[in-house]
Amino acid sequence: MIVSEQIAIDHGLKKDEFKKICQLLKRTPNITELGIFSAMWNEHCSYKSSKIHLKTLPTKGKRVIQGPGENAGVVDIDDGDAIVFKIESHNHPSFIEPYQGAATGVGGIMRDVFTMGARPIANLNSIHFGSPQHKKTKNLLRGVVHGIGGYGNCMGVPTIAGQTSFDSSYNDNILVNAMTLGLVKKNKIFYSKAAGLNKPIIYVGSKTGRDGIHGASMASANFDEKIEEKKPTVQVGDPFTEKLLLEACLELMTGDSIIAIQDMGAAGLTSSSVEMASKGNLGIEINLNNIPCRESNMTPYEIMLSESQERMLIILENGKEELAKKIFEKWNLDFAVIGKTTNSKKIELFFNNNQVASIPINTLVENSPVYDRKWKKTKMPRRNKFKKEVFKNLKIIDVLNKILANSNVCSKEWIWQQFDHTVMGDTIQKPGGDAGVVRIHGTNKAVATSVDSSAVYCWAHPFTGGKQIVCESWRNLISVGATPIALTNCLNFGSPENENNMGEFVECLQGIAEACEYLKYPIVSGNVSFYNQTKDIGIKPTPTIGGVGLIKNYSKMVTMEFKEVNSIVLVIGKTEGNIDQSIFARYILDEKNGPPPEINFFNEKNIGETLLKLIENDLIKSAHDVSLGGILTAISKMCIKGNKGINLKKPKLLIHELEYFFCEDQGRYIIEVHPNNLKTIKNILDKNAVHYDELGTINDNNELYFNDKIKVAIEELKNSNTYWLKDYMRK
Amino acid sequence: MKSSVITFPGSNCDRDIDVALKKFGFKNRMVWHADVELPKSDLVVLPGGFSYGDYLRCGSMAAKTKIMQSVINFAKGGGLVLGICNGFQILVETGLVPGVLLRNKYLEFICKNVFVKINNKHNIFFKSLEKDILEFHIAHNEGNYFCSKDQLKEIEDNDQVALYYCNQNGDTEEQYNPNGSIKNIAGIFNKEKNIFGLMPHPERMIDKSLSGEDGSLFFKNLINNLK
Amino acid sequence: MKISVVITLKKDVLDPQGKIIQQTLDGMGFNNLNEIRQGKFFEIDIKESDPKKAKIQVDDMCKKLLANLVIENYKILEL
Amino acid sequence: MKISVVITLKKDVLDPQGKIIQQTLDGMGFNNLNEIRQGKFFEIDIKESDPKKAKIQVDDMCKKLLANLVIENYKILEL
Ligand SMILES: Nc1ncnc2c1ncn2[C@@H]1O[C@H](COP(=O)(O)OP(=O)(O)O)[C@@H](O)[C@H]1O
Ligand SMILES: [Mg+2]
Repeated sequence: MIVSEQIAIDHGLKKDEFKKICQLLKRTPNITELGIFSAMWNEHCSYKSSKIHLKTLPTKGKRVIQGPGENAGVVDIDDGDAIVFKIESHNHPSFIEPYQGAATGVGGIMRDVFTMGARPIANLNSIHFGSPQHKKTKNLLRGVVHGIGGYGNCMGVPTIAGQTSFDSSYNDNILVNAMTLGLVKKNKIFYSKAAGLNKPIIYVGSKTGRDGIHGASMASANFDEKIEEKKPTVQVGDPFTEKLLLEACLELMTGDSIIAIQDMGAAGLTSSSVEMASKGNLGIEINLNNIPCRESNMTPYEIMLSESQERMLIILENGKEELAKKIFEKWNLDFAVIGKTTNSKKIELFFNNNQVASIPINTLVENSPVYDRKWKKTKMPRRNKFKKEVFKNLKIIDVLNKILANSNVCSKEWIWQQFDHTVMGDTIQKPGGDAGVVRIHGTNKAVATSVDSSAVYCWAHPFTGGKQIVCESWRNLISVGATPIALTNCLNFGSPENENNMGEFVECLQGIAEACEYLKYPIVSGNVSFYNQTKDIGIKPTPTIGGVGLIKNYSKMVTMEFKEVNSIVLVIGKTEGNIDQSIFARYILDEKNGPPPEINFFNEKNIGETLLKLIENDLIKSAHDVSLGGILTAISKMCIKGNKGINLKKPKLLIHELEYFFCEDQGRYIIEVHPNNLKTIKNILDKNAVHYDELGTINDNNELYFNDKIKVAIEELKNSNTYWLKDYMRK
Repeated sequence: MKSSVITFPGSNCDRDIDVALKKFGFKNRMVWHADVELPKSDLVVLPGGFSYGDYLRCGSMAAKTKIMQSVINFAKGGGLVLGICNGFQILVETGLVPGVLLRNKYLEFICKNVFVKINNKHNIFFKSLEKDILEFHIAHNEGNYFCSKDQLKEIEDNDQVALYYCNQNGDTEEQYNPNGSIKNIAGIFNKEKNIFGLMPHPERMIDKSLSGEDGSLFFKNLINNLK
Repeated sequence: MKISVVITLKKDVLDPQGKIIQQTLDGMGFNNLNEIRQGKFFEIDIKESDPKKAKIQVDDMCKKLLANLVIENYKILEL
Repeated sequence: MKISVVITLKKDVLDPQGKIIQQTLDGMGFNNLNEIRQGKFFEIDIKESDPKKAKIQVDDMCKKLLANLVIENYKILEL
């Protein structure tokens, strides 16, 4: 077939890009080559719109073993152990086929982690849906939850944390981000860099079918009415085969047969082979007739672009083929030697004894387009002045019940109960707390992890929002007693070709970078997902942070439920009463404008580190960071989980009690302390210049009192908090 | 005491049960599904997980493996067999214990703590266990126990129900039934009570840092009864 | 040749999937349903050109693996 | 009246279940199988005596809930 400009455009390439390809090749590409270029040059693989901005992120730290640039990031957790982790998006496929889209998202991220030699020990996910009233939301939510569970549960990896939100900006473009943590010995990490000439390249896992051809391009295409036509690109996951692939790969990895290994993810065989060759500065030769295919008559084009799941590419040491083959056959997986490394610095493909493609690797990688897109700054919105009258008709208990039942605040138990969160026998903090925690098997150590995003804040002011999510992630780890180590990020935005959306991206990233720098909380891996929109309207900017922290002695881990009657409850960090963009303002007062809460890096760091010190000294009985819904929401959740009541007194301050209890000022935690320790704790807080308010005492009558007068049963709060989602889904 | 845990392709609680058995004094061996011989054992455990992906029907394909033929012979000769979760589903598919396990009532996978009441202590699994009600943990998609009326009568007449789902006081009302099981049944014996299948995972309850410790009671008691 | 098999739950066996699907359809406005039962369908492509022989084999597969006769019935279809 | 529906995966869509079932059957000695594909079967009992109208409704159910047309085909059977 003669490749025309139109065919190139149909592949999602721009006219200029097609011209550049012809120039680089000094000829017109054939259809297979065009397919390869379109896959490698699209946004998803080339990062053409984000590259220059991603370079500004802090990625180094004393525990960082591997930063961005590999299948996943790696951090040191002492004693020769390391944690491999990464987050990835699977947004568009999940909208088209929620079960399979979400399932293959989970499968894909696990492969990224075990490719590096790590056994997955925890999964997380961050999922965002349209308004609950929207007609598609319920089925999408059900499908996504079943898909995540269907894959993760079958793999036997606990799903220990996550995040779920609803916002009408996701009505026609849901977000499904999946994250995995794996455990590896520091000296047994595997990388994707090819090395050595004439080394055998092997293909293992499932057979190649016509799944998801052009899936990677789809992830970068605008979502519009033509979606129907793009349907057949959805892949079907096979978690059972992935489980076998995991065990087989780990078995092969115990020896020294592997030079390089790479999973086949987006753009399948194309991107995996090109990336391995590129990193090793080598060429690669593949005989496509050797690829195990599921369907007959597959063309080179289809084979190269297939996104069939559960496949890996491995470069072996010479002479190890038989050994490897034995292992993969034992696990009933396909195995084939498909080519070798060369010194041509080209990717050369053969089919039926003909060369069907020959492309210099550097044209696909280094010479791929890079864009410095136009972007617009977002102004800081004006603060709202709320008249005191608006508070008058509001009863605090009603407000509290309403907020607890809000779709974004309510308990997500219905979701995480469908995820096996206890398999592997090391989960010591399950979903529903500030962070999930798993022990490092057979040691006293544990890792804590959480995923966070705040699309509303990022939408109101991207720069502030970017700072905020990093701080929130950091707080969630500290709340369970973990020292934050590093993070991964999934950047979900609208079209980079739209100045506003691009501006949101750039400024969120600046905020993220500043926060990471200040908190010494580096970024070790991540993923960018653009074009999240329907027609011309982008989603609210939704960068997601996946944080990982270390607990050196897990007996010191803290949980959020109130523990003991007569304990004193404090809030640490200063409450100013800024309610703009709080759930209280947006949902109760119906005021959607205004600036998000500010971040003060000094306080953030100081308070967090002070709290860690208190935890270290066994002075904290429970802790919970204050986030969506403010102090009262945080305290109610601690009461509900601990089945305890509390007598609350509002400190004598000038601000209104609704502002005090529901504002979302940043950098605050609720802590429970034993009365005998109160003095010591106050001393430490004073010495470290950490502001605190004493809020009240835990009681044993299961009621929440304000100033000894107004009261509400914890049972009532619990019902408000837990029933909404179950009712919504089961009705 | 010697135990053997069978690993099928797709088993994923095999390590967990191995850890638990060893913790309470068993000398455990892992047995690969393709093996034909069962090592000499005092107890054989079929672990949880998704053998063969849970495709077709849970446990259906594991039930046809060669090693299962050895397990069936072992069980029929009076050997002690414990099937946990997927292991229970495999037992049901081989016919070693009666009934079937259907999808959970709301078609939702359920992972949470539940209480179970021990129905019958005249057997090696529960003899002398000090508690009557245990806090266990479930994690399954197909734990909805079902059998015909006649079968149910037979099961009850032979005292084959091992565990009922209940609340912490041992009440077995429908509301404490997590998955729709007939009569709140959580575990079943064969007639001779040397084969025991249950949906809950006692191996996930062996440490106070985990979801609870009642699994420890179960395993400690079992090894004592075996001695 | 290709042979199709339908496997259905026996009448007195509870069908949680069918029930939920019925409820969902009802919620979507299909409220004139008496009952929905879900079953399985297999298309078996077998290297055997004699339909009789093929059927005997498929029958055997159903008995030995595809159906659980405690709760299910099967039917070999001529489509 | 009762209407039956068969839902099958589209041609090029992976059927992990069918694959493993085939392997298992092979291991059990059924080694002349080319392929097995698994699908779903629904028996719908609907309060509607006009077969045409009933079929139109069932068709609608398939499109809206029972089948995911992204990866599946459906067929309304006359059994
Ligand atoms: N937002 C980001 N922040 C930091 N690193 C990123 C980000 N997005 C992508 N990267 C890095 O770019 C590399 C390529 O990412 P990606 O294409 O998503 O990986 P994969 O090929 O495994 O799917 C990875 O090393 C990843 O960590
Ligand atoms: Mg990768």
